[in-house]
Amino acid sequence: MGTVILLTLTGLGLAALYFLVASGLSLVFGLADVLNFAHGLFLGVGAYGTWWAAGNLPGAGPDGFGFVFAVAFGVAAGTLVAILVELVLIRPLYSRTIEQVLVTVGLSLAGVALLQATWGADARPFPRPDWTRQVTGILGAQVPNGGLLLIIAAVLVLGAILAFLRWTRYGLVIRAGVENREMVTALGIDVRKAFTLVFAIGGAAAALAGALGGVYFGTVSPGQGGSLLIFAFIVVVIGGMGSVVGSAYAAVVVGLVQQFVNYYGTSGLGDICVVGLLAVVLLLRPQGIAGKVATA
Amino acid sequence: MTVIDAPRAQVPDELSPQRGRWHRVRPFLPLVALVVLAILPYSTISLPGIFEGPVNSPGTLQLLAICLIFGGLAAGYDLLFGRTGMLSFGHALYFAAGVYGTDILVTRAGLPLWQAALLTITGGTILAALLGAVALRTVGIAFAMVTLAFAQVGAILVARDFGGLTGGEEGLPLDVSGLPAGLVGVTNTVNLYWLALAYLTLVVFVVHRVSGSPTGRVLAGLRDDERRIGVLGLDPYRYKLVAFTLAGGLASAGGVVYVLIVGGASPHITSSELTLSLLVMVVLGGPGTRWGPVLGGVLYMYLDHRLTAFGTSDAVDNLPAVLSRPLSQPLFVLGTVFILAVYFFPGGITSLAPRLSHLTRSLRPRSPR
Amino acid sequence: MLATRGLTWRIGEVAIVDSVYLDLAPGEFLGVIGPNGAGKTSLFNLITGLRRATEGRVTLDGQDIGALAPHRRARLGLGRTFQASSVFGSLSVRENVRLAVQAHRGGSMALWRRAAADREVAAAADAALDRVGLAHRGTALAGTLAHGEKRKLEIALLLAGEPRVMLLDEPMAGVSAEDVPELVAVIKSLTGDGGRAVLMVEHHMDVILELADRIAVMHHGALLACDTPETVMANPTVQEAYLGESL
Amino acid sequence: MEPVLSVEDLSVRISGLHILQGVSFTVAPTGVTVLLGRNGVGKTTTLRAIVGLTPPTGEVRGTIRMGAQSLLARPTHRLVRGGLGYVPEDRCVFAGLTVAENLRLAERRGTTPAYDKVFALFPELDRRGRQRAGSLSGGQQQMLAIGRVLLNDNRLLLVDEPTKGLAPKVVTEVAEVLERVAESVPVLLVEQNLAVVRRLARDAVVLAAGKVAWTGDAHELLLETALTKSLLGVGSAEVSTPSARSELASPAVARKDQL
Amino acid sequence: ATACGSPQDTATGGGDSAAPVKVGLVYSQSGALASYGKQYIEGFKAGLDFATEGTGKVGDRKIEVTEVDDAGDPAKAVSAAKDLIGKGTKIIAGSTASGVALQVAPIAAQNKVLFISGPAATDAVTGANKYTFRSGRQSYQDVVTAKSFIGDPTGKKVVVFAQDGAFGDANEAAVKAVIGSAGATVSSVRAPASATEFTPFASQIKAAKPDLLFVAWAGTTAPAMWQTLDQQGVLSSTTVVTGLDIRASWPTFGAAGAKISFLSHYFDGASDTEASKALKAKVNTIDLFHPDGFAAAQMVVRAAQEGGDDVDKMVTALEGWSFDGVKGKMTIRAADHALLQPMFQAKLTGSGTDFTATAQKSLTGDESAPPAVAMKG
Ligand SMILES: Nc1ncnc2c1ncn2[C@@H]1O[C@H](COP(=O)(O)OP(=O)(O)OP(=O)(O)O)[C@@H](O)[C@H]1O
Ligand SMILES: Nc1ncnc2c1ncn2[C@@H]1O[C@H](COP(=O)(O)OP(=O)(O)OP(=O)(O)O)[C@@H](O)[C@H]1O
Ligand SMILES: [Mg+2]
Ligand SMILES: [Mg+2]
Repeated sequence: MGTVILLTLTGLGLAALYFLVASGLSLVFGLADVLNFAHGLFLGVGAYGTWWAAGNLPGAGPDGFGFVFAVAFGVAAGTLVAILVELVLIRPLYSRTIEQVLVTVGLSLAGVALLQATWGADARPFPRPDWTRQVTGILGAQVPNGGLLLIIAAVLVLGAILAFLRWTRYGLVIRAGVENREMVTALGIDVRKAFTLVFAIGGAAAALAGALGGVYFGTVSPGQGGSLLIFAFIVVVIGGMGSVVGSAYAAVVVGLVQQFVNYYGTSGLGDICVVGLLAVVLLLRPQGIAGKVATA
Repeated sequence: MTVIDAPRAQVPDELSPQRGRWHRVRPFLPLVALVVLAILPYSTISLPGIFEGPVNSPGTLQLLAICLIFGGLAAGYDLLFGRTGMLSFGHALYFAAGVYGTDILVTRAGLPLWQAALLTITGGTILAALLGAVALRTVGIAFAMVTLAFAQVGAILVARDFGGLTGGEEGLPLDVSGLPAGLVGVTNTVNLYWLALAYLTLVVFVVHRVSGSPTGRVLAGLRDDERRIGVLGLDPYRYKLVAFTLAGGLASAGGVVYVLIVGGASPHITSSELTLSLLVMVVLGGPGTRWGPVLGGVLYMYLDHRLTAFGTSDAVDNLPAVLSRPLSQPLFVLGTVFILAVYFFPGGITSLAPRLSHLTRSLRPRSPR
Repeated sequence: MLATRGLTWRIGEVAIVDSVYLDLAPGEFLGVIGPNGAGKTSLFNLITGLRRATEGRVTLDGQDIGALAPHRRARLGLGRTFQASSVFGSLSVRENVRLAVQAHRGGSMALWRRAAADREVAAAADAALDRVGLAHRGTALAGTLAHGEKRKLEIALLLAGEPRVMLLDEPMAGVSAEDVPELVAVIKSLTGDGGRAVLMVEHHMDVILELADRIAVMHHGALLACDTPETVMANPTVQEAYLGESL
Repeated sequence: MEPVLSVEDLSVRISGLHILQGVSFTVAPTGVTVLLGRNGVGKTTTLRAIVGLTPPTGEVRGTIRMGAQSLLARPTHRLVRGGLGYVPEDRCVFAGLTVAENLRLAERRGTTPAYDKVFALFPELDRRGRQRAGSLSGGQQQMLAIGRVLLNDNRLLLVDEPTKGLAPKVVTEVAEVLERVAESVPVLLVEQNLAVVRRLARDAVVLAAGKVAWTGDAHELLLETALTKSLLGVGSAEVSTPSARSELASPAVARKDQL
Repeated sequence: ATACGSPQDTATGGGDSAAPVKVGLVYSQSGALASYGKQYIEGFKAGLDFATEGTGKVGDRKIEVTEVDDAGDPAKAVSAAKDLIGKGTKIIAGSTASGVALQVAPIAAQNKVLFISGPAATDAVTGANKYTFRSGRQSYQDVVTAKSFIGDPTGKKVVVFAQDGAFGDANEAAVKAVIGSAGATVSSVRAPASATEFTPFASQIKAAKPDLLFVAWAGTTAPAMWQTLDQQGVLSSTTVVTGLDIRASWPTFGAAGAKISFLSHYFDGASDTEASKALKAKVNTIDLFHPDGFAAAQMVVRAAQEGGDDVDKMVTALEGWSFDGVKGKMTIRAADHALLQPMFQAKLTGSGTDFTATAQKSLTGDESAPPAVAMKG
């Protein structure tokens, strides 16, 4: 019993991390129609931003309010980078998927290399409050607090994004702009702003994932974003591109499958199961769990 | 919603009438290029800065051989991407099947090379046909993701090192004791170079013939409007599967040659990054064109290998730290090159030629029609 | 020749096409009219297999084709055009038609033959282009054609397949006045030879009236009437549902 | 009267094609000005140049002014906010959004959207508010596209082939709507349906071979068979006399003058 | 110079007695293992200085070192090796990554040049062929050191926790051979190298109640793994042994560090030899892979001194050679070219970013010797 609860809660923690990475990816991917391979870079910037702030910024530190401040700094840095990337690199390339892939792949290579050139290839210990290293006993299971923190953050982020898309005018503009940018402008709306915003949100979510991922892993390293990205992509696709709720469901499924199969099956089977799940979902429902039905 | 935009409309050379005075000479240009490449190893010219040693030194030939292989791989991938409009993210799998298949059959099973090669290429083609048959039930991004998933399983299997077959993350050096003597040893690098050249020629020839064939015409149609092809009475699925299988077979053949050149298999080549780089090569060169992907592949691999030397060169070391640190990271330079390429050669390298000729024509007072 | 029996397509609870019974005799020209959203295009999609009917059957020469993929139906002699032009934009006009001819000649999987060397295909393609008056545009990229030219190219693609039953979805949409008579003549000539049947959706009434032997009226997915033009036009329900008040 | 829009020596090149070669005309401050011409002559290109939607590969020269203000080189969304309404040729409704969302998108800050007006004209849009626009039929989509623009006050409307592919009944409805709209806003209309042209248009501009071939009173144009024949390829006699077969139809149909 | 030549031309190493000795170093200057590479090259330079007494010369011949970056990619390493060999280089050293070492070794044998593998820990390099040597330790020596933590293994329960793949396989096999054959029951828990969540594995380990847990984990996920083992109470319930990585990783152990028994290849202060003093003078703080580079340089000098330009002579000169390295007495076993060397037990103390390792015990080269394998080629 204890094992099942432990696996479930830690699986949800993992799912929360996947969701945080995937939500931004899904927004940018599904709404701005950009396959953003540089998403891992935003993650890295968020993580290194937090790490740097905790060590160097007055007022910031590894504990209490200082830590919140450091995370805020990291998120701001990730957001800023995302906005710059959109403004400078992606903006001239809307509706040119392949060039976007090229640019974002290039960016992820160059960005990770830049992080490495600046702070080295090795993992650095991540500043974090002591309580995140502890565990909480829940029904006999020792659940890591870092994982619980991730779960709470993921739920908040999910709620915020949904509210934004559903109830704000920008949400509407974003959804329309995906289909036909030209026509949105022809209705008197500056669509470019909306897309910058999508990137900003995606970048912020990724940076937050980076910062909290740092707490969870205990370290930062330049390649961290990249290795999470492949599962985030899987989550996005299983969930249906552009559907943030779908990503949430998919993240939970992927996290739990991985956790349980790795425990009860042989190791490595968890990953294969997840990949197999992706293939099966796509073959049965190419638009993903919550994906919109394609129009004829 | 998310639609993969087919690469920029390019009429395959084969399908558009050729005009102008080059008409008669042009068909022979590739032959001339082939002959030049074939006799290149007899030259001792040094190109300082471009190659480490003279053109006929083993190091240079090895580098050129790798470049040629990737030129061929990119051309084969273009059959899928540029000519049929299928965005596969799992092409590395068939290449890796070629590399690991040959390596395992030679090293672990002790088969003679020709048998291993034959078995591997057959196996790789069958694998592509089987997985393609499943993956092609989806289209667009879903197809890209299913192919990615299959390739990822391949990567996991290689990394898991089942039965100690693949050597996991350490890779599997090729056992050369059973290989023909002409393929072993640094002095014989030239033979590997010729082998790579032969592979490239084969791929370009096959892709060229196929694109110019009735089937190639259907593939070009599929790229534009799949629904229309169906209504004309052709089964899109069948044609896509043929293209997928053929491209998979060509990739595994490339793997066979590659394992000989490098002398072993390593898990790098199973990664999705390799497929992405194939995509980059094709786009860098110009999708759907005859020479674009080849040029893209050669250039990419050249940069990939040479940038490590560039990063450690004195020129970079002497720069201030702000510049020299990033520049000594080959991946930083490579990534930056991608980005710049998109903005400065949209449409790929091959699109430079018409632009240049346009320029020269406008400079000349009266142009011959 | 072509018949539908209770053909129905539902999305959720809504019947987009509602129990349609149609019969098309060899050589017959059946016009389909109906308000926007009546389900005309959807009916075409069901007949050609781009959508699967939820109920009912489609038969061609008595054979049930309801389970066949679009290309199988096309092979049996069913050809169509699209309401929104769909031509192969990155191929030249001539290559577009050659592809259609080749498809018609049996899409063998020839990987090694030179496509351009096939004179018969080329001749058939040029003939089809000639017929719609696009011969002079043969080398242009289809994607760069003006709208009216694309419509002609669509018809050329259809012609190249020599279908026995042709489904035309608003061939005149967006075609300028000068070209209408020409296109009408082309369409008319289609029916001339050997028992070819046509099903055409069109909003240009005089074109329909000029060409159609019978007219079917669709409304809310169902067939309101299917009769000679005279009877249909006199039908008060049709007047009310479709034609509305005069300008 | 000062024209609301004046186009002078407009020249558009798109990827090497010289599509418009010095087009000049004006749009009167009231009523409908119709832009006529054969397929591919560049009518859509003209409208798109006015709202600043020429593709990035294109090049626009000349002057376009609305009042004293030059429109060239200003971003589309600014132009539209400044009171230039545009209904594109192929409708371009947002297929993934509901009808209501499509309309909501067109609302502008600082003005009250005229929903009553739009729903009075197109009750269908009210009823189908929650349907996804992509699943509307062609005609319904056209209504949505027009309705979207009518939500706001405009100084000039550009409407590209609004009756294309519509049933006669809807054509009539659309024509009526435009007629009423034109009472308050000037309209520059591209239209192939000469019956609609006759009913709505006051002035006409005819394009041929990338240039303006004729401008003047629309009715005058339609009356002169020789002129319409040479400019549009049809005689006005053919325009007003239905073909022999259509005599069979009811008078209501016959008067539709469908081409 | 002529512009024509034979395609099979390669420069032949000058028999000229004053010509420099060409040494090629193919190692990671960039990529994931760049910091290992950096230590290696610093060690190599210090070692060269030490072995040539500051002259950089062997006799009259200057040692000319060419460095090439392989970025951890075997394909690039093979290209670089071929290039070097083509230019007449007879001695190649480097290989930060095991994959590189395994693929360069056959090239050395095919072309009859000397190859001295670097930090790559894979056992498979030992006995790979006549021309391949190693200047670092191998996984087996790690495991023998681990064994020294449990005294008499008879009846003890040992669990190996390792990542999937060859590195994990090698460690598991070594533990079975070393500790299992000595009477312990060995079982294993394996996790995918890409895993980010370790709770399931920690639970499995805990359920097994081992007397000794041997952890073989490399990569950036290690800190998360340690934290999970700690949180789930594994570290406090049994003896946990693992290899001590480079200094930069020490702080990532956090509080868990004090609860782990480390086996160590080397850390600053583990030995007090002449060589270590010379090395420390150059690099201030000695790190894990400095000694490998240092030993490689010592071996290069020895090979050049005794062998001249004859590679077979170099091989003979190295086989069976004992020398005083940074770690202490090193011996190249003639049978399979294993490098017998001292190994260390260590404890980590400190907090924050400031940790120190202290030696608990050291094993001599013979004590930690791996079993001899047959020379494969
Ligand atoms: N994929 C779909 N999902 C939901 N509704 C659909 C779908 N396709 C069509 N419809 C609905 O079916 C009805 C019929 O559409 P269809 O396109 O067949 O009309 P049509 O008669 O061709 O109209 P038009 O003359 O305007 O082209 C419309 O109300 C449309 O909204
Ligand atoms: N993006 C483009 N690239 C190349 N050519 C174009 C482009 N847009 C338009 N053209 C060409 O410009 C010409 C005019 O096109 P336009 O769409 O303006 O004509 P139109 O008068 O609106 O025709 P229609 O009545 O068919 O709508 C056509 O020949 C068309 O092929
Ligand atoms: Mg329709
Ligand atoms: Mg137009």
